[in-house]
Amino acid sequence: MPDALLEVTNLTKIFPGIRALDDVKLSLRSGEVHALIGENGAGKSTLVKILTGVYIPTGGKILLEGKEISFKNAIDAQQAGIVAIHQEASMFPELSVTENIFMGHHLRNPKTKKLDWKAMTEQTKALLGRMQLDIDPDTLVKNLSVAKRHMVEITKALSLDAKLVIMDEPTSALTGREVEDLFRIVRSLKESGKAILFISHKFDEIFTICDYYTVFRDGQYIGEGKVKESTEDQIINMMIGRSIDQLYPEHTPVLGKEILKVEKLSQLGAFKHISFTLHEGEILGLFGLVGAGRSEVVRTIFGIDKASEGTMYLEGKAFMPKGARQSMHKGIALVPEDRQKQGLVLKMSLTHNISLPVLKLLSFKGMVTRSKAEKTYVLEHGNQMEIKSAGYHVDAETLSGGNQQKVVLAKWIGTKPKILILDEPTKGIDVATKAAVHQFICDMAAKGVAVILISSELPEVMGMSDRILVMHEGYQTAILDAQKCTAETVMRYAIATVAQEAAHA
Amino acid sequence: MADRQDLVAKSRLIDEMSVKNRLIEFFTKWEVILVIIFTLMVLFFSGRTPYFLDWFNLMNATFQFSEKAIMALPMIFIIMCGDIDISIASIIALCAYAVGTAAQAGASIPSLLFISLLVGTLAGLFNGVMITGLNMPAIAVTLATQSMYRGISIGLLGDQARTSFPDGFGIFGQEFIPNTIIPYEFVLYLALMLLFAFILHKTTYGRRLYAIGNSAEAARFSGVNVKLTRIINFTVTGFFCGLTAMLLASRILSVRSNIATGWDLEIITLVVLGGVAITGGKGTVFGVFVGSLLVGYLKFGMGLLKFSGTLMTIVIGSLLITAVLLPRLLDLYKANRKLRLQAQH
Amino acid sequence: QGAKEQAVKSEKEIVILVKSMGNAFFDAVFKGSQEAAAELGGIKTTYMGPPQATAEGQIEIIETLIAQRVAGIAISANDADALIPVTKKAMAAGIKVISFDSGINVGGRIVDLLPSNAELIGRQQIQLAAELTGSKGDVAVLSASAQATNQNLWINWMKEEIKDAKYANMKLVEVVYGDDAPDKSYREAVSLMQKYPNLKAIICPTTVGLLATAQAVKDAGKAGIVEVTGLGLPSEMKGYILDGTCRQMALWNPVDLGYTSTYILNGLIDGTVKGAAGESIPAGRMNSMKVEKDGIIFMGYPYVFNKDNVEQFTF
Amino acid sequence: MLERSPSSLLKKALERRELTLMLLLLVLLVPITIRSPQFLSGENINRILNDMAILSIVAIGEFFVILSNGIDLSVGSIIAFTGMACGMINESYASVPPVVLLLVGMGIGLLMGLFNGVLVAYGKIPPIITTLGTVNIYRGLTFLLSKGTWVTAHEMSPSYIGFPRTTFLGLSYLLWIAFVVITVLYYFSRYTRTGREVYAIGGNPTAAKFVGVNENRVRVVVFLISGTLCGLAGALWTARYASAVNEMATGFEMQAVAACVLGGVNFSGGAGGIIGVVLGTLFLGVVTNALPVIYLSVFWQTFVQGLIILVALALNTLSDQRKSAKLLAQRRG
Ligand SMILES: Nc1ncnc2c1ncn2[C@@H]1O[C@H](COP(=O)(O)OP(=O)(O)OP(=O)(O)O)[C@@H](O)[C@H]1O
Ligand SMILES: Nc1ncnc2c1ncn2[C@@H]1O[C@H](COP(=O)(O)OP(=O)(O)OP(=O)(O)O)[C@@H](O)[C@H]1O
Ligand SMILES: [Mg+2]
Ligand SMILES: [Mg+2]
Repeated sequence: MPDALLEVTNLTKIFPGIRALDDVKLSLRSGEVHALIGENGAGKSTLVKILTGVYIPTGGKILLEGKEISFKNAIDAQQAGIVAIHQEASMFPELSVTENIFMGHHLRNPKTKKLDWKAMTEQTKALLGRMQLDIDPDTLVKNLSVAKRHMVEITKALSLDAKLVIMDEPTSALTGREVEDLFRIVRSLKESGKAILFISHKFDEIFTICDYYTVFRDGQYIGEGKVKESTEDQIINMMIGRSIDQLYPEHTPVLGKEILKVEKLSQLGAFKHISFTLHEGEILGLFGLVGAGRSEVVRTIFGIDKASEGTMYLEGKAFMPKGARQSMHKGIALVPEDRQKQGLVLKMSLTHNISLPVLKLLSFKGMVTRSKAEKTYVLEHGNQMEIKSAGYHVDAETLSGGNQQKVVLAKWIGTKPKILILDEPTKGIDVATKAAVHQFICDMAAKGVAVILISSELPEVMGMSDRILVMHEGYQTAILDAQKCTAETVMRYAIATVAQEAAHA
Repeated sequence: MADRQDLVAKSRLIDEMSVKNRLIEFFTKWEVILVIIFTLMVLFFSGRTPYFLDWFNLMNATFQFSEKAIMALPMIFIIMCGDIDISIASIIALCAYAVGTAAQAGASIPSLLFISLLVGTLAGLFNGVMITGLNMPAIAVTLATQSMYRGISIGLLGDQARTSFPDGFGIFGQEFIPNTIIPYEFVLYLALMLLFAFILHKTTYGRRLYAIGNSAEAARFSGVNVKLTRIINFTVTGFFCGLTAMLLASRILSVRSNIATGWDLEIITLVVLGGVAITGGKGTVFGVFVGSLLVGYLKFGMGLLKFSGTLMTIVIGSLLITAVLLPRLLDLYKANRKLRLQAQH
Repeated sequence: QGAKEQAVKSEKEIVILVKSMGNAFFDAVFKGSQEAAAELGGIKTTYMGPPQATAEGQIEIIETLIAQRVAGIAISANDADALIPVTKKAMAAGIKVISFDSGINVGGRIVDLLPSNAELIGRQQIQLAAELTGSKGDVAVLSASAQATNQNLWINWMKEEIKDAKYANMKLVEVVYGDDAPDKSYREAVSLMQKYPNLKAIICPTTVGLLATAQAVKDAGKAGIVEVTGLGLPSEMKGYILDGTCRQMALWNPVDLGYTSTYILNGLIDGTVKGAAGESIPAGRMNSMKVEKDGIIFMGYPYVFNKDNVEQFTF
Repeated sequence: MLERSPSSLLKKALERRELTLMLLLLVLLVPITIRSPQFLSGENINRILNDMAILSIVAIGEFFVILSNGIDLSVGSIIAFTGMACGMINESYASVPPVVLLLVGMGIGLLMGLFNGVLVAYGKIPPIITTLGTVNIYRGLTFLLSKGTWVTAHEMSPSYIGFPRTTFLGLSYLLWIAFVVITVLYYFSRYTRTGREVYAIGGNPTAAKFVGVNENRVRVVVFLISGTLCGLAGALWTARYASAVNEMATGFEMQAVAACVLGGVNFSGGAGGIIGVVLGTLFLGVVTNALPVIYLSVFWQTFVQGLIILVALALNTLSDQRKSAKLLAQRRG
């Protein structure tokens, strides 16, 4: 490859106990969108962190425009022309949008070295304009919705004049229009001759936007190719060594009795008048654009937040949990959306994480822990999820994103819930695991568990649910029968073109 | 069930895999380092003064640190959850005031104990409710209540002292178990230490403390009642302030408003020196036990050698820093070595 | 080890235990003790004190002294009662305990060497202020901490003295506390001047408070308008006495205090005296000290310092 | 220095916690002035400002440390050591000009801050533990330096003692120094990269690493600032109170922290401003100075101070929570 912009060879990165990258290679050309593909824990994010100077590699060579480079920190990488949008949010919530964009490379008056806020605000306005984002540069980031935060992060990467832009799962917090916006930006970057390294678990995105791909598996280089000349099956085969059935599992709902009834549930500033019923064995999809307030609805049902209005009936009895503990006792489980902050205690071992919700059951009189019972329990449920780790004694923080998600799932299966609420359970999960999760959801439903499934991926919601509750800006716009509606209908309710009246009725 | 057996076998395998790891970990563990430092200290002082290794003196010296060591126990819980309480010395003063005043009015010993525990518990509860109820940082709230509680005892007591106590009141803080050289206070401390060790390491409550300390939000999503737990911690600490106030009043038989001044930081030092992470989520009761003995006997030994108080503060300050720095340096060394070994593969 | 013990025993060790380290007054006390030890021979005298002026700090030190079986301890106490249990323990272990300067209550020591009679000190303070102000106007007291035993005793006598008819035009308006911290004392002095426009004098029965008050009055440009007096060390107050901010103040001689304490302890250790009421204890150049009721010994009258004599003193 | 139009500046201020504090301060002043009208006299205000000048200098240093998600408990001890050192130098070499003493104080403070900073940044010891250790060490060193003795007024040179009292344009040098410190560090916090990086480190250390902020350097810098300011404060302290004693400024860290707490500085780092800290200091100053004036028994002052801090803190928090709830509601419509 003559005109390679970036050439990575023999790259190795070792963490205590694990070889995250083992002798991998990668080559990138300018004006190309290059997909980096691999299952969870394959080492993609690790490579990104090396390229951006966050980690120092154990061995190997990185050539940028033919010159060997080694970064000591992120600034080195930026100055060399590499910027990244990281998988984990990296914003400063207490600072303004302008400042978030310019942190690390504030503009200064060349003579006095004084920071030039005026110029920075101007540039931010221009950048946001280019992204067609309606955000005041002076707003504090903590006051933005998650999607907007993500768009700001992308804007930030663009504010740097980069040769290579790395996007590590940039769409996992975006939906619909924003993904479109992002692709528009990617295309314009490509046209201006930049290289883009694009990491995603979503094949439709890869096939839409990428030109070339490289596949890693277990920290090793497997192969590469042109996207146009490959099929999804081929790539999946490279990724996991076998092909998988990507169709959603067959699920014929056997509805039991009504288990949950929600009436006019509201929370000030978050959502209003949500009403639905849920039956045993049913899968209720909850769809909406990011920021529609779905997470808040399920948080309230689970008792994390307080409702400001409305009633709930659990198996016919009025029910308003004061905390997660209460709802757990009543048989509700919630797999939260943010696995790092809400799902896991990162600095605790997998064992202790998985047993945390059921500690009481694994103890003597609910007070004194029994480590043998705990171990047995953890093995039983952990192995079911095929977690890839150095053992159950390692801290959860050392796992890759996808594997962390599996730990969260394992943690909640054991609570034997009657109602299982899943908030974005497949976010950042590779195809193989995703299929497993889908199968698992259906199995649960088949056992009579009532499931509420939040997902920002429309096909997933369509494919998995029996009914779909659609939300827009905190309002419930429709409850649709999944068998009888089309993706377009759902989307229309989600962006509320047909639903304005309904919302305000 | 056949696979249940299989699972148990597997779990044993996991254990064995980590045995080697654990051995390596062992000698770089905080507690072990503390024990080594402690031993060195004992050797040093025994060599320098004939009065150190004397059973009566060693036991008698426990009077000087038992109360602080007792307070360090509930403080472990607070720090374990990532909180801090810098009002404890003031709560002790407040309880001591109540004890002294009630004693002057002729209250019996059991009712004095009750009053002291009640006042302490209420003060601790107030801290806990303010912190969790309004979601304010513990250090800021207890900074304010530090002045408030101390202020109440100053306001009520002014320049007066309470010095009349019922007969036999001195038992808790001054006396030895009959026919032995073991102070009641120290026995009480040992018993409480074991109790706290059991709660922290063997009960679900203890496990939840670790979870909260590492990630309060994740704990909340896992059904841990974080607010309640934190309130309980502060309340329990208040309760123990009441107990400590009784012991202290009994030991010195005089209550003034400036009693126990400066204990907050000393007690926090014991906890931190004992290896409890100030950010929460890490530490053991055993570590704090060794840390408390270490500081207690270090002060005693230095006193015997007529070190000035000044030099003692320097030594204890340096010890705190070294004790935290040392395992880190060892960790660094270990990690580097491991990396090198792996790279050679 | 036996030999070591012997060596320790052969020389009588006595400890001067003071309120806190780093106070020039006590440094002078210790000088007196050393002087006496040199005269007596066979005595090793040690100077100790907690880093902060608390009873608990003193208790810790006394416990280690018990462990070493020192021969005697002379204490200036941070709390008249709190030390009693531990000094009782010390005395039970055969250690002779006396208090000086700031006393321990009966039961916690054998004798209490008062630098002077509390009544005399208290009354004299008012008299000094009256002389300076012509017995007119408001006066205020700036004390050490609200817990200080000796200061509180003196202040009570000040309140007693000012009731006399000859002070009809003089009013004691307030007692404030500077906690023996220069900044706090300074601040309290400033707010006294602000609060009482008719303030004519501030009495500070504590050396730190006196220093800070003199500076505060000087800064406010009120030297001569607001008189400053109290108890202070001549070596420290020299500047203010010479420039007229503090025209007169009183104090007893700390060197004598240490000297006498050491003589008394020596007698108690040797068993030549018992410390019983009515007894006379020989005390070298101080002649003899008479033990009164409750084991109290008065040393003498406070000495008044002014610009004519202040430069003669080294403590 | 102001770049925005005054009106937008006002709007900005309105959004901030500082406003709550300003209102509280006014509310507090009403009963005080009714009780004692001369409280608001120019002379008295000048006095309070002078009284608070040293605290404001130290509180600003503390502010940067707290902003980086740390805490500096050693400030009182650094003040004591530098104050003692300056006093002793002045005693032995009376001819050394006061300005040089201030510089010496700052130099020593800088070294002590450096020690703190290096332990925190490179030793990876949490700030609270590092400074819990050094608060003892530095205090002990003060004793060793002075051998327990004091430096008193007549041992110091009149020029040194007079320095903080000298006035220029009606204000004392002490106030001018505090004013310069506030201005320079305000500029630092708003208009320099390092200043902003402190916010970044405190707000989200991981994200800061991603954008290339050198965390260790910033951590050292905040302790350097705190140490240097304490050194300056120590040199001024000795001159202002005309004495250097070993226990000076004991517990001063609590006042500095209290000023930051009142000023709305976020304890988990990343949020807060110097204006708030200055207001917080003033607030403390008014409270401490007003209590005796309104004839509150000296014995109850400690209690009232604590109560007021707690109330201010609670109001601050509540208004903050209300504001964010309102914002959320606005966002959803
Ligand atoms: N800081 C760390 N310490 C120890 N191990 C780590 C660390 N970071 C990553 N790893 C390990 O390195 C491997 C690669 O992780 P990485 O995050 O690069 O995976 P990934 O390909 O990005 O996966 P995902 O799709 O789930 O995000 C994983 O096994 C992970 O557990
Ligand atoms: N202005 C804000 N201030 C604080 N937190 C916010 C704000 N906006 C959103 N959040 C938090 O971010 C998270 C996601 O909020 P969002 O409104 O995007 O939820 P959503 O509609 O459920 O979307 P998704 O299901 O994709 O997470 C929630 O936990 C919410 O509390
Ligand atoms: Mg990843
Ligand atoms: Mg959500």
